[in-house]
Amino acid sequence: MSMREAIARFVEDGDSVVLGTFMEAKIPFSAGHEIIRQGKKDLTLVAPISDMLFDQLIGAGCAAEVRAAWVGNVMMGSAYNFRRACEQGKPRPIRVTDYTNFTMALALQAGAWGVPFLPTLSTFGTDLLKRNPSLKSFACPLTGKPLVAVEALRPDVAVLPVQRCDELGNSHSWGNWGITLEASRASRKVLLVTEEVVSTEVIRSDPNRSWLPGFLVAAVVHEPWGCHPSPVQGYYNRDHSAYQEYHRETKTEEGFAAWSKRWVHGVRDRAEYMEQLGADRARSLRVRQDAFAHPTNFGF
Amino acid sequence: MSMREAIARFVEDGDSVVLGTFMEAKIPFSAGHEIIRQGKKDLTLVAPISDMLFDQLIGAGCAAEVRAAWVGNVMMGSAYNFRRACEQGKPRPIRVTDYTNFTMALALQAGAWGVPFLPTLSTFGTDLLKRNPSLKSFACPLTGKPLVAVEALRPDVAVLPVQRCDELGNSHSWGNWGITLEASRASRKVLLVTEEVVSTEVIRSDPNRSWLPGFLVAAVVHEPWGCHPSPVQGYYNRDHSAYQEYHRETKTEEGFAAWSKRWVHGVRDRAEYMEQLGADRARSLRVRQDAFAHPTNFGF
Amino acid sequence: MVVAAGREIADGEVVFVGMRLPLLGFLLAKETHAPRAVGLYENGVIRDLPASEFLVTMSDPPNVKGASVCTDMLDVMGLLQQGRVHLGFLGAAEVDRYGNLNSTQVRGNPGWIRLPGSGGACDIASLSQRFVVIVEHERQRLPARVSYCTSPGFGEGGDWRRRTGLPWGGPAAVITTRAILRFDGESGEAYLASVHPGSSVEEVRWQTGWELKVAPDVTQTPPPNQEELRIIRRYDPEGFWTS
Amino acid sequence: MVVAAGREIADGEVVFVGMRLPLLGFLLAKETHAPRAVGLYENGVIRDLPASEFLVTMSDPPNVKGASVCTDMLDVMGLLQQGRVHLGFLGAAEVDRYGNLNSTQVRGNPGWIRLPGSGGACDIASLSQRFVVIVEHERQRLPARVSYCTSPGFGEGGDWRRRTGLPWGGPAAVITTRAILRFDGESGEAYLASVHPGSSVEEVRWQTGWELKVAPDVTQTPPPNQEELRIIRRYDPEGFWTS
Repeated sequence: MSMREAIARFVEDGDSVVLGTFMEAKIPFSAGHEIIRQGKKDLTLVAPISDMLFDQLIGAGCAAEVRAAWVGNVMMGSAYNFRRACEQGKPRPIRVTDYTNFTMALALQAGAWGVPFLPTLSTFGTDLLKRNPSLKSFACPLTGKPLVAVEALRPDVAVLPVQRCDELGNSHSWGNWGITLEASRASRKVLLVTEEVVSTEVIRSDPNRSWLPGFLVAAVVHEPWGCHPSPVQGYYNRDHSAYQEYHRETKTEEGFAAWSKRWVHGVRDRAEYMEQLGADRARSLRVRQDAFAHPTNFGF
Repeated sequence: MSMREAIARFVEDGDSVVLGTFMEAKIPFSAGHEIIRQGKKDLTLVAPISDMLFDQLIGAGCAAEVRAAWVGNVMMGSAYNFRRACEQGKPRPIRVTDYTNFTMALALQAGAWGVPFLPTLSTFGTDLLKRNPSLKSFACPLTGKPLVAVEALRPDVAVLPVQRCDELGNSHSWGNWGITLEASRASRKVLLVTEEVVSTEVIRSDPNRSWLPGFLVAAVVHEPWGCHPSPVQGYYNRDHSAYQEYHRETKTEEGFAAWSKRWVHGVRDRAEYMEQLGADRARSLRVRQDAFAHPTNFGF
Repeated sequence: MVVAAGREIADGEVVFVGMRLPLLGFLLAKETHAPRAVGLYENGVIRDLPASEFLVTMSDPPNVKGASVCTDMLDVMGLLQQGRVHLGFLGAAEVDRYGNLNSTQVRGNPGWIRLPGSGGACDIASLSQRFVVIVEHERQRLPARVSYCTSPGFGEGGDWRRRTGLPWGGPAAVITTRAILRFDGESGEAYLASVHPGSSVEEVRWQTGWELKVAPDVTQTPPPNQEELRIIRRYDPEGFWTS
Repeated sequence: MVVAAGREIADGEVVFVGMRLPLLGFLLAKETHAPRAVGLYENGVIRDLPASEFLVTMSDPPNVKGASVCTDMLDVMGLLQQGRVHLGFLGAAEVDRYGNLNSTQVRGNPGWIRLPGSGGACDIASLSQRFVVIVEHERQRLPARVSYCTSPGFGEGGDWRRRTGLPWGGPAAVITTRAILRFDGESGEAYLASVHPGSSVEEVRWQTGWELKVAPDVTQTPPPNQEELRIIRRYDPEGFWTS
């Protein structure tokens, strides 16, 4: 399925959408850009951090709410669209529900396990606990001691990049997991964005690297370079300069409009985005030295 | 470290010990047999199921309590020492605290996460909930609806078999996980029993297959065939006949004494046990056809 | 029983398979009317392809090799608790009028006989969308009330599950060596739905520990056909589970 | 600041490293006095070997390759909540008299300036055995009381953490561009422990938003030696974090 079709069919106005579950790696930028091109509205954006992708969706006016632990540009610090939306209501006001990384992960794990909450010791004494209505202190039913209940999140859609995947949605992913496992189980629909399509036999050859049963997957989008400028282990590296350029170019609304015109609205899809980026720059991000995992025998 | 030294140093009378976290695979029989030889007393045995290992420890009089979801011989059904201990107090009475597989996993996950309990919807309306004091119903602090609180378990020792491991306790494990991940984090001490010792570079070549940081490991025991008659994926298959023989031979206390004399007290260690088993039988259990995982590139 | 178990599975369903007869029923269903059914195992294995060899336990290496996913128990149990599992199969030492199961202890002479316990049975009975029980049909195994409730059926009947804290689920059928019982949607009480060839309504009622109601349209269970028998022999060539 | 951060790490400790200066401090400690220290990252990476290349983020491929373990956030946060993490490093926009941190919003002119938020900072401040703050030393960044408490220090002082529900932990030091502050064990209030070369007690007190107490034995922070500078240059060759 093309990214255009997947976003059109599976992301509706008003949905809550998880984007950026692997932390700074494997961020589904191409899915985010397609959401912007299709002008989706009133989304609730969910992730611990999304690096600069949330800032782009906020700047495009797609988001009504952000549920996150950190919104910005990891390399550069604050991001300007997020600040403009919070401080000046531009291009539209947004609600911000502040989590911590851990409480975001627990909220999704509660959703994944089908329980209304999970308990934690984190956030006591903070303004996060006071202001986020999804965090509530209560007395432990066994010890009587105080705990914080983190309310379950059940997002409508999770967009999850993987390195390789079969047509049925069975996939392999490697590198740091972040909150991907719980997000995949907690969400009503999962869109997989894969660098490569492989045979089912490849996936079945290593069931421990296969992390999500195909029956939970709504659609598979084959989208090479779908995560640029974030990295995909074994495929391409992080394009640090893209984060610096974005920071420099989006200080003003006009700057963001120009940036969007060039990288989002000015291209039809990820293939055109990569043309825009140029073959030399892509080549410079490619894996320079392979490093294969030691062989593992599943025989019997 | 030898199994003898590891059990002598790290398992004390009265400890709670997790054995058999991978369900029917990778059960640390050699560790159990060493516990019997050293005459450890008053242990609390913890696992969802242990296949027939718990029955052996109970028959040897090592256990004061069992916290489990299922105790028996998976292939054959009931196990006789467990029945004798429960029904006749022989060789000594034991307390049995009945869990379900899920509540056992949650109890250890609560221990792993450092919270006093985790909530579930399972066990409502059952006699397990009435009789196991570690399960308690309570009202959800957010919805007011009933939930069951599963009290955290923090066992003293977990004995966890792996396929390969370095000298520092960094290891690779593959196949079904059962409750291994949570048991490894919940327990105060982890003893790894490994089929093979490899270099640290092998482990670092595949950090996603590496599942337990070495700083949580108290000791590494290199013990080939340490799990026989249970299987180790990629190394040897399940010796079904051993489970049938055990079932046939341990119907009476005398029968269990004879079995123990031959397989536990009559051998000094796992090497002698394997001599007793015979090279032909071992050979018949070896992997007949290799099946290697598809290559995975961690390069950049 | 294997064939009847297989017929309970609809195509595309997610099924907690277990071992022994239900596993064979699952494999049979996959090869006939339910090719897209997916099997979950409590040890963490998720498969959509049958194992290439006979299995004694769910953790046997042939069940791991070629699995779709190898994960942990909490993960599959979490999917169960979320309501994503359509069907679970369970055995038991006792099943009662409301489909409650006992696999923990039964009355002996004297005292109690200790059984292995729940394993995952209680979780599956609590949390799957529906479950099917497989049991030998003898009077003492189908008492009016289980002597220990390991796994909840419809409890005391009616809306007991919801009142007790179980938001959905319950038994859909009891497949015995003599018959198939199903459950009344209102009262939660078991009734006789079909009788296997070679048995009779009278025999089934005599071998049941309460006044078993009989469906007005009670039928004979269709016997296995040749194709079904062939498939079963392939997966259990030595008749380990089916002889 | 990097060197001072590195000196806070004892050998064999498990450390939530973060990025930027603390990461460099961690690498420095590993190569000098704390070779057996282990680094945890919130994204799920656990490393006992430095990455072979310069890192901008903790999820950069060089941080994954050669890691000891690649796991998920809940796993490392679970170890943190269990009390297994000795030390965490944090930055902040504001740090106050009791070591409370603000990284969510600060007063602007007019209204509020929105900052990125907690990330894992609140979790690390809540749950590590001790934490160390790294901050630029300017009067408006060290107010008497943070305008928003993102990450708990000693709250209002005394036994506030235990009363509030935090069973252990708290700030051990604030490393600034001018000085090192430490905390009184009873009152939980920060005091001046050492002044960096080039600064003075008076300047530090002037640049602090409350009446900063001064240790009777206040010293000068020892400057980095040649070896330490060499190691820092190796890991941050272009001075991205340290220029």
